[in-house]
Amino acid sequence: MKKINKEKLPALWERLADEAALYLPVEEDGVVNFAPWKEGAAVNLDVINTMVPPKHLVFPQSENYLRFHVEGSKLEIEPLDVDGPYVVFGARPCDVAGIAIIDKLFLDEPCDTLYKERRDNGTIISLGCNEPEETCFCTSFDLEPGFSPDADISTWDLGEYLLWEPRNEKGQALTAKLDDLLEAADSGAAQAVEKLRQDAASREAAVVREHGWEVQGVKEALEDKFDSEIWDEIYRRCLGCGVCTYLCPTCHCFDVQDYSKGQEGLRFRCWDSCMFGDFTLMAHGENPRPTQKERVRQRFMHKLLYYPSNFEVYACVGCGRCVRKCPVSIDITQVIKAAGGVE
Amino acid sequence: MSVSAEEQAFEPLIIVFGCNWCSYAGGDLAGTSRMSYPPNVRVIRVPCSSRVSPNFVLRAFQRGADGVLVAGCHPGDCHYVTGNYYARRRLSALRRFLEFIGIEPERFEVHWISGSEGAKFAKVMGEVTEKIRALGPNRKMRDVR
Amino acid sequence: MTVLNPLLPQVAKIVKIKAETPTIKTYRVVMPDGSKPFEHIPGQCAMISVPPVGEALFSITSSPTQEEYMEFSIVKTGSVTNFLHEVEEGFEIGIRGPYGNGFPLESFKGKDILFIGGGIGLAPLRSLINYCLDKREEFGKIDIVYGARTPDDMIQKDEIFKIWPEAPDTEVHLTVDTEWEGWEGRVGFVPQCVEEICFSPENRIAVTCGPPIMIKFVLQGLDRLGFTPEQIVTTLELRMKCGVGKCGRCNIGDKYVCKDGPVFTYAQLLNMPPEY
Amino acid sequence: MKQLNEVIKEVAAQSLSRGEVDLVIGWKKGDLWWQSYPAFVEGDEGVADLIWDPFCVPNLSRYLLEELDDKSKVAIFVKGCDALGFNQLLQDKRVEREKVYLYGIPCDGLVDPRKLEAAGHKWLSEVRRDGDELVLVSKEGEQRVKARDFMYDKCLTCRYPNPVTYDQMLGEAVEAQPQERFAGVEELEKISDDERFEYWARQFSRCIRCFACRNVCPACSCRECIFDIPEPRWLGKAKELSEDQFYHIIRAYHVAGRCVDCGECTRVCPVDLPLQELNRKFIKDINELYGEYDAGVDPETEAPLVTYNTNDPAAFTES
Repeated sequence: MKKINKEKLPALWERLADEAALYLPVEEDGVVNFAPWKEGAAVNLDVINTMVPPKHLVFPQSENYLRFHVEGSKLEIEPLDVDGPYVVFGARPCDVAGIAIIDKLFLDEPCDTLYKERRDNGTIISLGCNEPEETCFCTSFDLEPGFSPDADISTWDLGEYLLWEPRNEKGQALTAKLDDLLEAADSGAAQAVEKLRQDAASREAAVVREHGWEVQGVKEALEDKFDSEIWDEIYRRCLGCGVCTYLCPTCHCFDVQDYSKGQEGLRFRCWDSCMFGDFTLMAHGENPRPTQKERVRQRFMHKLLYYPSNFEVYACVGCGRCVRKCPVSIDITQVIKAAGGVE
Repeated sequence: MSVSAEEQAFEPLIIVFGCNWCSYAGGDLAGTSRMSYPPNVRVIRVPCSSRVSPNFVLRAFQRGADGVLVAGCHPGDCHYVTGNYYARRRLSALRRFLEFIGIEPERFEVHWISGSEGAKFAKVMGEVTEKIRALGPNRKMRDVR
Repeated sequence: MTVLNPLLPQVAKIVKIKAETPTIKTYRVVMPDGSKPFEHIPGQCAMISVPPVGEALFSITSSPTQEEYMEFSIVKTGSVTNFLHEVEEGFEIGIRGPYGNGFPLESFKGKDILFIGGGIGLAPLRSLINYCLDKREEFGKIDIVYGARTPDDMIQKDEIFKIWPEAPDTEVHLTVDTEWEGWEGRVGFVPQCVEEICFSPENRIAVTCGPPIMIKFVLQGLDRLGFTPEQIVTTLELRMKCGVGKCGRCNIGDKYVCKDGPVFTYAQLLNMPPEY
Repeated sequence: MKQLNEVIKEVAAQSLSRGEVDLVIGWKKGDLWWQSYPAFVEGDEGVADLIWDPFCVPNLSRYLLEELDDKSKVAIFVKGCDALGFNQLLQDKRVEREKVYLYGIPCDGLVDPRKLEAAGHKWLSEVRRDGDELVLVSKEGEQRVKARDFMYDKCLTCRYPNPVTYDQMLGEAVEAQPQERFAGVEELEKISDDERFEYWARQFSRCIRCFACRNVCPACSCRECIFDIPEPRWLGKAKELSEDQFYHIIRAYHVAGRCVDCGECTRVCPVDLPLQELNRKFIKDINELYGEYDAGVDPETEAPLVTYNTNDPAAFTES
């Protein structure tokens, strides 16, 4: 394990930015989001949830993947390159877990090569959480607030120092390049990390227990809930906006669209939301999910039943963004409670 | 002050939404009377100045217009009696709003030009073109793809 | 070997367009070198692109045994199809596929097959019908029930009137919804027709495709005739964007129509949420 | 406040039991202290859940668009801003007045949980209003803070705390203490075009196009929104600055003259875009050019951009 004095972080970022495009939580107009690092950027490592999760770095909100040229009846199609290497610094364990979850879908056969290439180009440096937010419930999903097993490098904030541990070859390769900035951690470091992890997890688990936000058995409980009345109640106040889906670290639905300028044009894929009425609207006007009820049900069933059925993992990491940001407080913990898992 | 090659060679592109009943006819008259006006101007015929939706204006800027001009009948002379009175309010609100977003107000103009004012049409087009030329290329709402 | 982006279409060419009905045309498609775009199983689909309008998924109507080209019967109904209805022969499109599971051919072998189609619903069935006829010895008796609103709305008229009725051990039963001048055949809806003919479920598979309302009544009729849900096969259509089970909109429960479907047995559908 | 919390339960129970309405839409409490969300009560069982607290911010009138379809009469609670929004729906002919029963709630400002959190007031169990103060309840005990310090910005400029329309008023009218509402717009007007452009470009580029600002707006009630129509697709779905600009300019323009200044767009924005300032720019300009107009105050008047005077001034040089 290594460590770095927090005063040296700007030097570290500068070096990382030389290696690859560096994204980290930056505060601008009072909002903290993952943004490219530049000198003087107001990096904020205290915020737990950036407003938008770093999902967009592996799965951009819109992504051009081919250029076409149309001339009369002639068509030319040329694939476009994916952006080069990048580093994500300071991703929280829940957000990293979100990426690991959508990996399962995109890397599943047939492999989504666009996603894979972008994913392979990135190195993720996680930052463990010391304290939970009021809306945190990652422990419900067997995640650890203080540790991210899916990151390439894990770091922990110990006040004066950031502890640094590469977790795989990619992480080791990057760490090797930063040798002069990192120093060996002392013998107590591993113990300190262990304590941080345990404290963070137990604190959050207590909150989860208090609210009844545990998810054990929810998948099984939802298996016969397609026609349940739980949906009658929860969907009614839904405004049909895409806040929950677009801020979710695991939502991954997309649309494919063309943009043209005369004979030239681009095809791109972009985020789409199952909350929108036109998401499943067919060309001839029929819609298998005609009202917000079916759409809300789809969103929660997808996260808590369909995704785990297909990939053996819930498509929720308990980051709490939907809990915090839904304009009318439709929140997944309410569905979890209403579904009623096994005690 | 250094001027880039692009700016030196800058020829503004101006989209004019011209009312079918007056300004478009005014443009025709300018043409048939052999009054010249700058080739920078591309006229799109609309049934009335009140037909000009803000969507049209923004799309013109997105797709490369350096200036947008709406040309309609003089107030009181609308073919549909009141269309341009509505347009006056709506386009006024739009013009101030575009300025609030940061787009120089000179880039969005409204003029009343009747079917008999061929000379005025040519003169306005000339003036607008020069004004936009002086402002330089517009990049503020341009779709860069 | 580099794996290709599954969303990336290849350029192909429409070499022949046949107007079937006022709103349906059949397009014959080959690659620029004149070859067939790719191999497929009956019931599978392909994504067709017409930049800058977009992409849409269509079932492949030609049989895999057709080695020269691929065909699609397309109804004019949305932006992509409206555009396709305007183009002429020689027009280039993007194509990618094949997508979906296709019909479970193995389980059909040695059995009698009853095809039940309505309107454009013949498109996916046609792929399988021609496949069966080309491999005639592998299947038992073939019955084709096909209906449309009027005789003018029927597609593949050459095949339904001439070629298929003459195929060995094959019967074609055509019906139109209402009386029509010059129509001497059966009148009535497809589900009625199926029940009237009273097909026996004995060693028979029923394969159906058509408008949802037709399918609903066909299923009821087949049930009355004694067909079990395992003997009934249908193919579904939902809005799709990727074709490879990623974009997230064509799911019914945990199944994706583009990947796990579009062909499902009625038995499978009964175990899925009714969201189609 | 405690009283009102009881009153709303009583009136809802009464209206339902007498069969005067089929549905009462109010607010209920979630697990977390700031969660007060729309509740739909059709029988006795839900009445006890109804609450009124400093977080009852969602405007309930928008739900009438859906709920009135299959019901003969629906009751909703309206605060001052909600009543303006309701009137706007009436003016736009999207709801029928006689199918709605309005319980008016005089509102002296709602609390922005993020302001409390920013000041370190977290992990609370309850927040109560007591006169000019908020009582913050947590495991450690109670704490009192000045209410006005933690109100939503939009409430600080509120000019209509008392509903302008209602069938039954619950509680005593409160006094409006509005701060100047155009201060933000004026600040931006002072800077240069380029600086303003930079400012808005930075804001808009944060937009994730979730459409919450549109969907929450009582003036955005079109049956089919122009942004959703696939052909012609005016708003491209790509995340591009020019598309973001298009979206926000057109959204604000579409409600110009009809925006009731309730500020819900700003509140619901998940990425903190100051959207109300856009709407207020239109309000300010329309007031200056065509006379003072408060959308939602009187549903019988014509909105300023759907009418004219022959001698109107213009914001361009007329020749």
